[in-house]
Amino acid sequence: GCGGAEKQDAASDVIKIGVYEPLTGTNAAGGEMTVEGIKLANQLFPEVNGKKVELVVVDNKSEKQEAANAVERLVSKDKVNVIIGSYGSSLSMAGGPIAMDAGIPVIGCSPTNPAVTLGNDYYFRVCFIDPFQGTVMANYAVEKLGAKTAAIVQDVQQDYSVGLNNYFEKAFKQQTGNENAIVAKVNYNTGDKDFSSQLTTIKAKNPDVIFAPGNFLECGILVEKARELGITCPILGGDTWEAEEFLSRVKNTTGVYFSTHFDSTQPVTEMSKKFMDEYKKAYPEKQVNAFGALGFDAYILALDAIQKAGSADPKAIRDALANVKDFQGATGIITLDTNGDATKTAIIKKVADGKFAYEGKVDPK
Amino acid sequence: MAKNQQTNLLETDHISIQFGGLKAVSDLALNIAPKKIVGLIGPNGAGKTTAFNMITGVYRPTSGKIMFDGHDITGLKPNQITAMGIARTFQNIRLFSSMTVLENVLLSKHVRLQANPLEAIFGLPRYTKARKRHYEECMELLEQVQLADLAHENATSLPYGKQRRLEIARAMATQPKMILLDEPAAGMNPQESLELMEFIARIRDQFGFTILMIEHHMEVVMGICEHILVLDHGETIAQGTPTEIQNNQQVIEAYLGAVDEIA
Amino acid sequence: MDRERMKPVLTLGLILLCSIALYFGQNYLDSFKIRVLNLAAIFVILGVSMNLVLGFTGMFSLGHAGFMCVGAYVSAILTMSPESKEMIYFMEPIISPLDKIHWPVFPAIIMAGIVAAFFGFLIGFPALRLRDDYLAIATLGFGEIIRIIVTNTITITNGSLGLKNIPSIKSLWVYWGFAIATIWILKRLINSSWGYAFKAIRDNEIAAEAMGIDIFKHKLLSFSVGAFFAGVAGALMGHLITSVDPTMFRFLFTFQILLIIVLGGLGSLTGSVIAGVVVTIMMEVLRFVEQPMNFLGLAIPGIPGMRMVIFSLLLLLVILYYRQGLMGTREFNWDWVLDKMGVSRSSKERRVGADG
Amino acid sequence: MKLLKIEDLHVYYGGIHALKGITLEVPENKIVTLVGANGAGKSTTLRAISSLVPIAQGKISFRGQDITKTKTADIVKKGITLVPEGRRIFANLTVLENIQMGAFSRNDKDGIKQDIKNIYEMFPRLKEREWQAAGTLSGGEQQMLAIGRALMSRPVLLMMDEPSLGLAPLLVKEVFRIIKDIYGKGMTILLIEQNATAALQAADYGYVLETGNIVLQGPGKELAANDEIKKAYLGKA
Amino acid sequence: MTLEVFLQNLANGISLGSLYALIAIGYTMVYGILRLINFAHADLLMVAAYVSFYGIMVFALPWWLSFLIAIVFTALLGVSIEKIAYRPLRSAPRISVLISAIGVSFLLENLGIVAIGARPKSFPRPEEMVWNIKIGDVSFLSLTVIIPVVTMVLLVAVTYMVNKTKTGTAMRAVSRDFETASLMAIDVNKVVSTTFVVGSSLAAVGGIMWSLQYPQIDPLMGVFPGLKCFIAAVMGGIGSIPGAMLGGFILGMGEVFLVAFMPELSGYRDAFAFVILIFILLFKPTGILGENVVEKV
Ligand SMILES: Nc1ncnc2c1ncn2[C@@H]1O[C@H](COP(=O)(O)OP(=O)(O)OP(=O)(O)O)[C@@H](O)[C@H]1O
Ligand SMILES: Nc1ncnc2c1ncn2[C@@H]1O[C@H](COP(=O)(O)OP(=O)(O)OP(=O)(O)O)[C@@H](O)[C@H]1O
Ligand SMILES: [Mg+2]
Ligand SMILES: [Mg+2]
Repeated sequence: GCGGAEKQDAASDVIKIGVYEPLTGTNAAGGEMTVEGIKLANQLFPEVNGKKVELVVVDNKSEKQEAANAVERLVSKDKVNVIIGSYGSSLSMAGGPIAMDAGIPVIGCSPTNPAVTLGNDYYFRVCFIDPFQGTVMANYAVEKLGAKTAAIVQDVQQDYSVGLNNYFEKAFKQQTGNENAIVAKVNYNTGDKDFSSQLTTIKAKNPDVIFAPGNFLECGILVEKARELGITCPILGGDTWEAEEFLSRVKNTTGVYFSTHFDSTQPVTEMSKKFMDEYKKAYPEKQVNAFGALGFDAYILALDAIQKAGSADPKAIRDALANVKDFQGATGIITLDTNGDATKTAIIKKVADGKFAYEGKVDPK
Repeated sequence: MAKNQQTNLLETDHISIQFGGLKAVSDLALNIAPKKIVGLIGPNGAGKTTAFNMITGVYRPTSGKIMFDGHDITGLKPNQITAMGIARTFQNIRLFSSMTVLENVLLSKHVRLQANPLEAIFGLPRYTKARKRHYEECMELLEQVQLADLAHENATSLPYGKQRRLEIARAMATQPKMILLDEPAAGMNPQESLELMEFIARIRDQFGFTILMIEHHMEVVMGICEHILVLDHGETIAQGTPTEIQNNQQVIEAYLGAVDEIA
Repeated sequence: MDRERMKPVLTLGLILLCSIALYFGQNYLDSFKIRVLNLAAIFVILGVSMNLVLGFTGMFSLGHAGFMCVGAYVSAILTMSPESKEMIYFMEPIISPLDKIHWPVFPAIIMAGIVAAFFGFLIGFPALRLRDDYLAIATLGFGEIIRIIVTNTITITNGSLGLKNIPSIKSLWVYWGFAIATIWILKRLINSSWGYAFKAIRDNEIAAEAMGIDIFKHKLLSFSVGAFFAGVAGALMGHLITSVDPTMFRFLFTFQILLIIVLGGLGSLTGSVIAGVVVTIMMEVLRFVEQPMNFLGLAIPGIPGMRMVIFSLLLLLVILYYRQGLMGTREFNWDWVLDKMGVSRSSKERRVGADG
Repeated sequence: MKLLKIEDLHVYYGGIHALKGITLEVPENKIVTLVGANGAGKSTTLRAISSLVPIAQGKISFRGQDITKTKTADIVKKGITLVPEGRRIFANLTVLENIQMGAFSRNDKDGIKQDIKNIYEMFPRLKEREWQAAGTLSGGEQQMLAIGRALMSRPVLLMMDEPSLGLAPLLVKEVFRIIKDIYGKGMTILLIEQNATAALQAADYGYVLETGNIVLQGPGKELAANDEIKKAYLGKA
Repeated sequence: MTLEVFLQNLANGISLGSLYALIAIGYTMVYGILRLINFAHADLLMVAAYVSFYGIMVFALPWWLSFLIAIVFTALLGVSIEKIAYRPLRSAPRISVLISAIGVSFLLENLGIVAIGARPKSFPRPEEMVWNIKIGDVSFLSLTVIIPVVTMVLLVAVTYMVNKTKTGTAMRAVSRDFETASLMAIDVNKVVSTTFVVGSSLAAVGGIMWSLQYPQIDPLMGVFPGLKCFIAAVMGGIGSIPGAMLGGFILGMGEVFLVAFMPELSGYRDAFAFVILIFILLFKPTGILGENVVEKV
């Protein structure tokens, strides 16, 4: 419509990065952490190609139709050059097609569902995806923890949890060579807080390990409860566990392992160190978390692509993103594959002495 | 079928109903010939309204059988009974508050409508014709009951007496054979009661309805009922012509009280 | 000209005006505005259909989101290409014959409505015996049950992973076409003998039954029709966003629709239409309160959630000071418009319309 | 001394001007009755006294005290009790509980007990139904309950809105007997009745209302003999 | 199922059931008087949790004092909500009041997000209250015993108040008919306020117990227990206090044993809550102990 010309003018000296994240509603906590990381990166790197970078952050209320509106608004009203988002794969899937139609590239921070980037040339992400993560944990359980049987706890409402469990189950059966290696599989729903009966069921089956990826909120209570019930076997999870809320629940327990994107004690890259330091400065009362780091990476990756493209043209940025190789991010060294998914090293962490501690790492094949 | 069953429009074959330990109506045997005006009286709590509720299907009798127009209607739902030709009014007025006078009456035609909603939505002739006919019938009915000039007023904004009359008109619009009136004169002053009495007599003569009414205003009951049945504690204690009832000692003791100045 | 003869002409004129508006909208608005308007159309359909059940028939039903869910999935599964399905159902493949089905969009949307109506019928059978709050919680429960079943039947719905690559529809014509058709059909229904029966049930169930209305049948009819349009709206929502998943249809969504119909006025289709559009647009307009602002040289950082705070406050103000909602039980009608414009009535009409 | 005094009372329901300047007086220990056609504003007058409808203009005083702005509950405590039109019993409380509710403002346990006994004597039917949910009582039984409940507050001024509505003839007589009885015990009564003949016979003084105005007043017997009234309300030409 | 597993499940069930019951009683109280589904009740849980949290963590108050302050604060908030958002609508259709309640609920939740952020906080567990108990192979938290006791005590207290005290009788009268109640010399506003004081305090206790049991608190934390406990209240017959207790236990036990006996159906747990509810309503349309509202024709 009218007024566009004016905006175009403005665009010449400003580069706009749109951010759509859930800041209210059920996913608000995840969105908030991600945005903290993005804002931190923006403070550190406020310019690219000599132009000021402006963040346009919009809330998607944890609702799909709002996510779609948000992206549409970013592309057609705010005329952003590149978009970052969103926590929650289903929200990303709502935004993806719109950005693709408009020819604006999107960088996801933590949506790990493979379907997000499938068939969408404009969607990239800085995290690894469920198949990789699930397999990593299955291998770890069998090889390092010597597990022969496992129990699975999944949040049936979370695509993340369901997806990860699916790949874990396949890999675990394959590794142990035992079709019946999964001795129990129990479910719950997002928002549940009572897991006592699920865990009692598992306890009766006495598995060697429990795999329970899901929101840190539910899982913190779940792990704590498991220990209260006297379940002593190792409990494994995914990257969402790396949050202070989770840690505060499981501080006093041992045998809690999860895969994640980076570790502060073993900085993989220079950027990791920088991120750690700056994060502590910016948010002294908060724990460093993976979502913040991924948000941070999404932003610096976007800047890198803009720089490489030498222009703010979305198409050029997209092409630059498609060729990202060995990018030094805070969460590790990122290479984007043909789908736009990051292949990078997974870190395994455990809980020890009331902290997250480095346990090992698994490189992509 | 025995012959006498055809001569009576409504027959209740010793119906009873119990609420918990309370036998609200026992062994009620009502036999009402067509086109009669019959009164049902008795002390408060005698079971009169309950008898109405059994006949109109609101309650199902614990025992006994109700025959109407040669059919067994025991246990049918209220709407089915209405469809068969019994309409009623309520002790406490129950008009449709959001609707106009005309719409209240028009609604009673719904049960006679032979069409489906799709025909209505797309305005097919079977529906529109029937609707037009119903509209005319209702206007005519309102004309008859002298409510036509209020047709587009909101029903519940009418004065009390007219609401009562509207309730009767609404019952009439379902094209019943029989109408049950539950205390139609309640809340009316003697002058209004008189007018109502004339009105009821008139619609019986004009439309050939059979009427069964509950009423505590003796001047109304004695004035128009041809036959009266008296209930007390659910039992039938007397029945007969108004004169017989007025002189029945048991009825005087239980219900009327000694003759005095009030009536 | 005689008023009665003027009305159809005016209606035709209005439709023409709408068409022109749609034409210009489609061609001159940016895609963001079009998307918001399309979403508004969906909320209009949801609003008027829920109003039929709640406002006109007086059934306190909160299962709307469940029926939307059914509609969204039916249309999505019917219209997605077999290749897409193979790609999306990567955990467990979709059962046959659903894997091969590939319908055009239009019949799929209608089918979505039919299946949702069927669910409405099935659910209504036990639920409509209940009343008031009990009906509310039972229907809310059925809505959630539908959603939870959808979450757990992975071989049909792909579970929590949801579906994507649903054929996209962008045109204002489609969404508003469906919306206008819905309004028209419901208006016709409400003004018919059945509509009066619904209102009679709402006003006084006992009297309605005594007037020969089969309460259960009519409630079931209203409920199923409501479910039908909820299904259609769900299907459209799927085509607007091009992906669906079960968490979209939580009961909180039903509350949003409830807010719309109460703001518009229970028992007024016009109100639901206006409120549906206003609320959808307002939610977008209010975004500015969450953006960082420069207010008199004072930099205010963006506060997420502000939009919802303001929305809740507005809602409370309306309900406290304007409890009838925007329209009460009034409807848009030409008499009112013509009165305002000073077109006089013929004497016969004046008598008939004296209540207005 | 005048127990209750109303001066120039105006009440509106939205746009409807229901009372258009009512002025009336209720002397102590007398029966006063309001008669008039349906919708004349009789009930509205009583509701205004009980402060159940907003008073637009005018003044109500009780024992010389202005009670125009007093809350309903306090008016009851001052001794004015209303038996509302349409009975308004608490449907889901038992008969006994309903009666006890009437004595809410009282604290004398023994007195209450005695009064309940008196009420049961007055209406033996209520005693029989003591434990029944009041909502399932017949119309007449509910009316007895409503009167009994009102008496439990030991009012100074008892206002009754159509107490004979829906009662069997025997009970109508009974109600009038009770009214006289209560009156005999020193209570003042303000009565509305459709059964105008009986009311005017029983009353010391009567007011005739017509669409929100008082059009006629006088001693009860006098009004009962008035030709105009006979024609309009009594069904006798 | 071995005996230990059974006993463990029983302990789990009692603990969850009594927590549901505790919150359901508050719902039922308010509903019983105003016929209003007080959606804001769920958010009062959240408010109480945050006040306790700030009391302990920020102001370093002893936990019992923080809890007390939280209860008082929540009660005041509940009363104010009634005054501002429900009282003006007393003569309005019930749906308007319901919408107002939803509005208040949205407002509290979003104010929470705006003011304290969406990220959950870890609720402190005072050691005097929470410790682990182990009997044989069955292990559970002390809360499993404390919560039922608290619930029972409050249940008895509230039942006594409603049935035996004058205020209680007034509450029951008010719940039927405001106007007639005022004709009985009952100060309706005071009675309703009292109801909200009691109901909101129950919400506060419920919120604190909930946070002790599941010690993560966030602005939306009330939504889930709110819905579940409302279901429990309806199951038992909303308006009936023993009903709420019964409903809470049926729901809690039912959920625990469903998962225990049929782990493969654990994903249907929430659906299960509704299934029992609907099943009960079909046989008893007003809940197990709900009164049959008879409308006499
Ligand atoms: N649903 C019910 N449950 C329990 N008891 C009932 C029910 N309905 C009616 N009753 C009882 O049955 C008896 C008869 O009531 P009914 O309403 O038929 O009286 P009635 O003759 O119409 O009296 P009135 O003239 O006062 O209206 C009463 O004692 C009443 O309490
Ligand atoms: N709640 C209300 N809302 C609107 N109008 C009302 C309301 N209550 C009464 N009115 C109107 O006020 C006027 C007086 O009513 P009121 O009830 O006082 O009459 P009444 O003399 O007691 O008649 P009745 O003999 O029918 O009891 C009537 O026109 C009536 O329609
Ligand atoms: Mg009766
Ligand atoms: Mg009156």
